[in-house]
Parts: sequence; C-alpha cells; structure tokens
Amino acid sequence: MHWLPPQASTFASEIDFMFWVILVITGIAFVIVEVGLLWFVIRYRHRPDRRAYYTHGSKTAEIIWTAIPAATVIVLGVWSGRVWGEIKRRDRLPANAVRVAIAAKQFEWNVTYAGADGALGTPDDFTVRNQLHVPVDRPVVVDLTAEDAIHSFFVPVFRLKQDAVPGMRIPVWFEATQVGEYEIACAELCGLGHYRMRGMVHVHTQEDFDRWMLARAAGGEGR
Amino acid sequence: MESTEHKHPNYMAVWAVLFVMTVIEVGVAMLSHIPRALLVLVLLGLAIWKAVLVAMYFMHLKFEPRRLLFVVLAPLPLAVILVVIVLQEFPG
Amino acid sequence: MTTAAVHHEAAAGGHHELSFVRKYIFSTDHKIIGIQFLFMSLFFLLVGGLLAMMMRWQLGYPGKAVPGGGVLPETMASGGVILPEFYNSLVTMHGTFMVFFAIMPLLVGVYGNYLIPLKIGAPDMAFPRINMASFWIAFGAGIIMLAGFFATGGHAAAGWTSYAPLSARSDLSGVHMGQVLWLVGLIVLGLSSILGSMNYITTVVNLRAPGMTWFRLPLSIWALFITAILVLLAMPVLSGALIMLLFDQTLGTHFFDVSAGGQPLMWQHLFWFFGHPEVYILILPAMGIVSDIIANGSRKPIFGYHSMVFAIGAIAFLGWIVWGHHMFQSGMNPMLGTSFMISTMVIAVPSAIKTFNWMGTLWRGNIHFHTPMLNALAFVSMFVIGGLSGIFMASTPVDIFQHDTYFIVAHIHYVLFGGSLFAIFGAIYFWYPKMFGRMMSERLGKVHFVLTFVFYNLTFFPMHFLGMTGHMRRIYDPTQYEFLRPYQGTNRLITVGAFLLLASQLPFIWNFFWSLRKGAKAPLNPWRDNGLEWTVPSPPPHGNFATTPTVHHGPYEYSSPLTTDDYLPQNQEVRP
Amino acid sequence: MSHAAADAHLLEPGAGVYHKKLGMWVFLASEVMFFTALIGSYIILRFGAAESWPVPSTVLNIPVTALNTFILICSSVSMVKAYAAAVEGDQKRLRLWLLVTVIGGATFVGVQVFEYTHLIHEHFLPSSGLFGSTFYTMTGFHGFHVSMGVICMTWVTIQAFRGRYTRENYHGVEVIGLYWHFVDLVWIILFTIVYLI
Repeated sequence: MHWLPPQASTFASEIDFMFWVILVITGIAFVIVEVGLLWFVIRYRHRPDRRAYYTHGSKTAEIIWTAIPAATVIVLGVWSGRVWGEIKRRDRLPANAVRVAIAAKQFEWNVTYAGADGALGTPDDFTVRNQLHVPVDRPVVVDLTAEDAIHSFFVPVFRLKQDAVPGMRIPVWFEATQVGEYEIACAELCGLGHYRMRGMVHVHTQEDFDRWMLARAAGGEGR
Repeated sequence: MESTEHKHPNYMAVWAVLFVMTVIEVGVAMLSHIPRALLVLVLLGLAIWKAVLVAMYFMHLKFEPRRLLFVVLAPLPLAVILVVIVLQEFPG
Repeated sequence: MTTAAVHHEAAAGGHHELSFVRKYIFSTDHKIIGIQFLFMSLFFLLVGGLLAMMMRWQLGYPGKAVPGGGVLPETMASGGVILPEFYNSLVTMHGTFMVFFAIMPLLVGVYGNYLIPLKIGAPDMAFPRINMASFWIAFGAGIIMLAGFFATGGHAAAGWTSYAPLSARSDLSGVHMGQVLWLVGLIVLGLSSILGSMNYITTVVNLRAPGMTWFRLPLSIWALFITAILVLLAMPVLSGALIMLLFDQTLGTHFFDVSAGGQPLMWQHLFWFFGHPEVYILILPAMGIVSDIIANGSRKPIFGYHSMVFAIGAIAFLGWIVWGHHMFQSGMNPMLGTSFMISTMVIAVPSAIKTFNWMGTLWRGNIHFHTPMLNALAFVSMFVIGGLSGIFMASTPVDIFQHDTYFIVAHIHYVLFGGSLFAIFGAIYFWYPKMFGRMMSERLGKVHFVLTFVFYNLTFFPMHFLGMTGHMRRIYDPTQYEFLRPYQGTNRLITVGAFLLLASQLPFIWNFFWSLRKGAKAPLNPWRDNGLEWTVPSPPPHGNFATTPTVHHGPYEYSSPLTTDDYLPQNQEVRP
Repeated sequence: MSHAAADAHLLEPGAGVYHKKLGMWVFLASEVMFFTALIGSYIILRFGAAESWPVPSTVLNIPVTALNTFILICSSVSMVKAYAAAVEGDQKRLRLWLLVTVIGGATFVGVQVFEYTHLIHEHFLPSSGLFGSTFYTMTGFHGFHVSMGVICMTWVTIQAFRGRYTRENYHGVEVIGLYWHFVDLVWIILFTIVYLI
C-alpha cells in the first residue's frame, strides 16, 4: 500500500525526499533509543546481589549527545529553510506564470480565471466553482483569499497547503507535472460543512487548457 | 526590620516630578506643529520615565533585594518579543 | 522575629479539630486540595475520553448510529448518528477538556499541590486560602464548560484553538451561547491557574526547608517550578486574547473582524504565544515526575542532574520564541516562518539531552519493575516517538504537507498521552500510598499498564500513516474524499483500538476505588525513596512535618557508598 | 508545628522578602503579561494596520482625563504616605492617608464612568471601529482593576481603623500599595498611548 499520495508537482518529490531523509534520521534515533532502553532494562534488571553503579553522570557523554542532535537539527534547519524559501517566499514567485484567483468561502472554492486577456481584474474574468483548471508543466500562481472564515487550500498530490485568511491576499504557486484530475481539500476547520469543502484540480496539456479557456471565456457553461 | 534599612525617600518630590511631567506631556501633545515621530518618541519617553519613577520609589524597588528585580523584569522581554514579532507580520 | 503574627497562616493550622466541611470541602490543606484536583481532573479525563469515542465511532463508521447513541438529543445525533455540528463540538471539547481540565490540572493542580510542600519540607503552601480559591475557581470553570453542552446552538465548535473569525462570528459557526460559555470558562480557569502558579512560585522560592538548596531540589519540583513560571506569564496572554474574542462575540468589537480593520492572524499569534508554553506546561512536570520515578526504579542517581535542570530551563526559555511553528501555513510572513523553524529545531536538543540522560540513569542500574516504573519507562519510549515526529513538522517544507493532517494528531497524542498521561499514571501509582495510606494492587496495575500500552499504540501509531496520506484532521466524514477512501480500513482499526483503550482503563478505575478501602496498608516508605514526603506518615497530618526537616543530600542518592542501604533519604545525616 | 520553626525557614532560603510581598510581585508579573496582550493588540492593530486612526483628541476629552490622571497619581502618593505612616506606626496618619487613597481611587472610577456615559451618549461605542474596541477594552479593564483596588483598599482601611496595622505588622498596607501603584503605572502608560499619541 502506498501511503504518500502520488507526486504531481515540481516540488512534491523534493518535499517527499525531505520526508524520507528525516524519517531515516529519526528512525536511527528511534532505534538507538528503543533498543538501548530495552537492552538496559533487560541487562540491568533487578538481581538480589546487584548494586547499582553510583555515578552522577559523565560530562563527555553529555557533550556528545548534546552536540550530535544539535548539529543534525541545524543542518536540517538550514536545508529546510532553503526549500521553504523556494516554495513559499512571496518575493520569489515564478515569472510568466498562469495567474488565477481563488476565493474560499463556506463551503466552496471560487476560482477566477483571467479570460482571454490573461490579466486578472478585467471585465472578461470568469469564475468557476470548485474547479481549478491548469496547464501542465507551467507555473501557476494562485491568489488566495477568503470571504468568511479561515480555510486552507490543500492539494495533496501537489504537496501544497496554504491557509486562506479573510482580509489577506496570499500568493502561492505550483507547477503541475502530471495530467489528470486531483482533489482539493479544505484543511482548516471552517464550520459545519468543512468536511465536504471539496474541489477538483484538472491538469490539462497546454492545448487542452487553451481550448478550455477559450470555450469558457466565450461564455460556455458554468459561468 | 526592612523598614529600618532605608530612610523614606521624599515622596512629595517624586509626586512633584510626576505632576510636572504629566503637564509637559499634555502640553507637548497639544503642540500641533512638531513632527509626529518626534512627538511619539517624546511622549513614550516621558511615560516610561514616569512609570520607572513609580516602580522605583512608590513601589520601592530601588530598596529591594536585587533578586526581586528578576521577578519584575522577567515579563518585559517577553512583552517586547510578542509585540515586535507580530508587528513584523503587519507592516502597516 | 517580629512578624510572626502575619505568617501564621503559612504555618500549620494548629491541632484543633476542623469540621467536615472545612476539612474535606473548603480545605486549605494543600494535600486535600491536591486530592480534590485529582478527582475533578480524573472525571474530566473520562469525559474527554468518552467524547473521543463518539468522534472515533463517526470516523470509523461514518453515518452509522453510535451504539447507545439513541440517548443523545436530536440536536446532537439524529437517530444515534452524530451530526456534523455535534462532531465539531466533540472535536473542540475533547481538546479543551483534555488540555485544560484533565492533563494540566492532573500535573500542575494535583502533583504541584501535593508534592511541592512535602518535597521541599514545608508545612503547606505560602497562601493556603488562595490555594483553596484556586481549586474552587477551577471547579466553577469546569461547570461552566460542561454547561455549554446544554446551550442552544450546541457547544463551541471552532476547535480547541478557536481560530477567529470562525469563533468570533456566530453566523459562521452557528454557535453563540456555547462559544461564550467556552470563552468564559477558560477565562475563569485562567484566573485559577494564575493564582495557583503564584502560590507555587512563592512557596518554592520562600518555603524550602533549611539545607534544601536549589540544586538539591528533586527534578519534579524543578519542573513544576519552571512550569509555574510558564503558566504565570503565558496564561494572562490567553486571558487577554479570550477577552477580546468574547467582546467580539458579545459587544460587537472588531479585534478579529476584517471588515473594520481587525486581524484574524493576531488571534493565532496571541493564542500560540500562550499555546506553545502551554505545550511545555503539559510535558515538563511529567518529565520531572518521570525523572524521580526512574532514579528510584533504577536505584541509581539521575544521570546528569545539572544538565537535566538546565534542559528544563532551556526548554522554558526557548518555548517563548517558537510559537510561530504552529502557523507556518497560516499566511504568516514566510521569512518569519524561517526564524521560527530554526528556533524550533534548536528546542529539540534539550529534549534529546533529557532522553539520553534517562537512558544513562538506567545504564548499570538495578532496575525494579514496579508499576510506576513501568509507566515511566513507557513515558520515555513513547515521548521519543512524539519528539521525533515533531521534527517532521518543524521542517517547514515537510510541514506544508503534514500540517493539519493526522500526522499532527498522532504527534500530539504521542506527547500528551504517550508522554504526559503515562507519567500521570506512574505518578498516581507512585504517590497513591502517600495520598490515601493504602497501596494500589500491583497486579491490576500491571494488567492496566500492559493493556493501555498495547491499545494505546494500536490507536495512535496508525495515525502517522493516515497523516502520510494527507488525511485532514477535524473532518466529520473522511469518505467524502476519494483519495482517503482506500484508507478507511485504517480508520476503522484506530476506532477499534480506541474502544479497547478505553476498556483498558476499567482495571485502573476498579483498582483506584477498590484500594481506597481494601488496599494493603502502606508501609512508611514503600518504594524506598529519598524524598522528604516519605519521612512522614501516610497520609501526612495537617502541617506535614512534626519538626522542620533539615536537608543533607541531593534527591537522588541511591546506592550511595556512604550507606549500605541502596537509598539515602534527603534528611538523613551520615557521619563518616 | 510552632511558629518559631515556621519562621526559621522564612528567612533562610528565599528571595529575601516576605511571602505576601513576593506573591504580589509574582502576581504583578502576570498582570504585566495580561496588559501586554491588551496593549500589544492595540499597538499591532493601530500601527500595523493600513487604515487611518482617528485623532484621539477629536473623540476623547483630554483635559478631563488629564485631571483624572492627576487624581490617580495623587492617590498613589497618598498610598505611599500611608505606607510610610504604617512603617512608623503612626495610626492617625495611616488612617487619614488610606482614606484619602480610597477617595482618590473612587473618584477616578467615578470620572471614568462619567467619561463613558458621555462617550456613549455621543455614540462612541465598543463597536465603533477598532478605536472603540481597543479603547473600551483597555480602559475598561484598567477601570476594573482600579475598582478591585478600591474594594480591597476599603477593606484595608477598615482594618486600619480597627488597629490591625502596627509598626511590626504593616505588610497588608505595603502589599495593597504595590498593587495600587502598579495600577497607577499602567494608567500612566495607557493615558499616554491611548489619549495623547
């Protein structure tokens, strides 16, 4: 059984790689501690003729087991900071991206597309409910807003999650790598219908996307 | 015991200083033509000075064991951390 | 000494007989107050557990009627099937009860009260009457919280973190009165906690027996002392935030209302500025208690006492600058996220130090497996899992995916159940003879331990896997999502585990109440412990010590070469 | 347990101050954090938000509040005079100054109630934007603290008239004084940042 969902964005594999690396590191620590515990507990279990070794500790040992975790977490921290900056820094959004706006409200995702002129905030914009259509292999920037409560825009296959907060416009980006249909979920408790605030991402080839866009911009179904 | 360790400071003098500083504050606040940043700085400076006077003399922190000062000062860095960090979030 | 008259309230209340009400209900004796807290918080632990069962049922078997759910009113469950609005209340109240009314009072209220004066050699708390007030205020807060279930519109349903604006606007959550009661209940509880911690701090600073220097304090007392500082400085920030939310909800203020320039994110900052220290409030006393029990069980001094103390201090200090790691995906400035991530990574180090020092204590010991020790060992092995899983979420990129999934649910339960609750069980078994003068059954205790340990892991370990699939927390019906449907079997397994885990508490409940009357009479020092509390009768009389003890040693002089015995009570003088 | 034994370890370990004083300072540390939450939110909302803030003097009556500030500072002085009298065992002056303090505190609360009534009459309410929200929350909780102080102070004054406080036993007066000055101190900050800036 696969536990992590399929990867369908450029940074999904990088995040998963970090996940596995941390799993290996913490796994080693886990095994050391649990095996050590078990070993000590069996080896030094009470025996009538046994007397515990009277010691208050060892500076050397303590320095070692302070320094190793410290070095490990700092390396992890620096690495995380770099990847995090690539994904979430708002001043490093990719250029020439497709821009869409998503307004979250109880309990739906309203996706606004730029229309034929390719610019948001113009009269030819159109809005589709719970459907995010994007081209494959092109960066997409989503301007995320919320109208009522806080929601969280979560696309598991993209490894993307970002809260949508009333009063804030938060840009997030992704680049889909696999054509297909994937689910959007709300990941922040937003009220009664939180559990069914579900949408779909449709990743098209560029041609399909252009065709879809033209059809919609021309006033097709779903306006 | 503790009372004999220090003589009472001149409370009326402290009061006079507090009074004069309050008058200055209100006066400064009513001046309309000085730059706003300067105004805020002066007013805050006066307020903190007054607060310190109250703590030092009326609450006689000046005459307490040094250790008590830790109790008093402990929350202040936390207060500053909270406000300064959250302000980063909303640079108005 | 001329100020004696003023201090007499801190000293023993004298020998005159007190009426039943003054002795057991409105008592100023820290031991009675501790026991009152014990009964209250065990009750809320049970309530929180039952709420969790209803949640688990809905997640394992969505849309099916809860067994016995017919007794629930139609506003909560329709024909026994839990309604989404009630599910949200369950989520909220399970968290609220467990954090604020079970774990926190169990550690701080019960063991803070019971152990601090006894272990430092004091007759009582510095302010016994404030101590009494602190219990009854907490009791009132509990009643207010329970009342919310009967409010029109149901109980608070915005999560235990009550993120604004959902919690501030009843038109969004559908709950008004329940939310108001929730807010008032927590504000009242906050007052109780602040009064309690003021008492603990003053007591530890001023009432230590002669010779009880700072570095002779047992680690449990160190942890409770530092915890009291955290409560003292964190709780009022929550109170302030709760008051603003209450005013938004009732007076029409606009603190978190965007339409008038308010800031929803400010709630999260204030909440987590309190909330992260709160996490340590819930674990530090457990670490202290476990340190005491492990040294006792291994018959060996704690390994690296000083670094244990500094680790507690470091956790408490760093705990103030990591709150943003709850908010990586909240829309917080990503640059701030990076700095919070680094401080979060660093705070893992003192926890690692503590874990290795516990192992060092076991190394070359002479380990006795009494029930408290078994629970303490479970604490170490489970806390490690909770601590290590924290590193995944601390790493900001991984958190993008794991945030608000079952991975975090697994993490918090490994820390708070696998950590704190095992320590609490250990503490109950360990100090039960002191509290009630009778031993709990060791055999039942071991049965309870083994069952709890097994089913606890059956319940919470699979949640890591669910988290990996992206399974969101706080959703009423996971089968709404196609990508979660294949994992419904895991959900069902967890539900079965949870019900078995609840059933595993029956031997404990039986043991606890049966031993009150029928348990074997406790000897003076059943665990052959060094603590001052074991030098007085069980239960200790009002005023604790017949004469103020003088302390000659640190708390962990087990198997010391100074004596042929394998323990050396702190007040026992050894002449070479 | 005898009192002598209890007292013996009062002064051995510890902060070097008696319990009640230490307890009060610890409590005040907590109060600092409480007001940090309220004042901090005000600072964040006012200086962090993009929206313009009304000029306080256009809404609030500065001269009246300045007078009120003066009254509170005076009651702080009378409090500290009462403490000095208590330390010296001067019962007459102790009672007099405590009375003055109670009256000063009550006057402050009275003026604040007057101010509130006036503002509400002019339709400045807690729901009047962020300024109304923060103004009423901060000054309201300060007023609540003063009211609590007046109640406790009244009790202390009654005790003083009963002759409870002596040259040896002045702790009650000192501890309530610490609270009183703290509330004064908070007002000094509030007056500046809410009314003047």
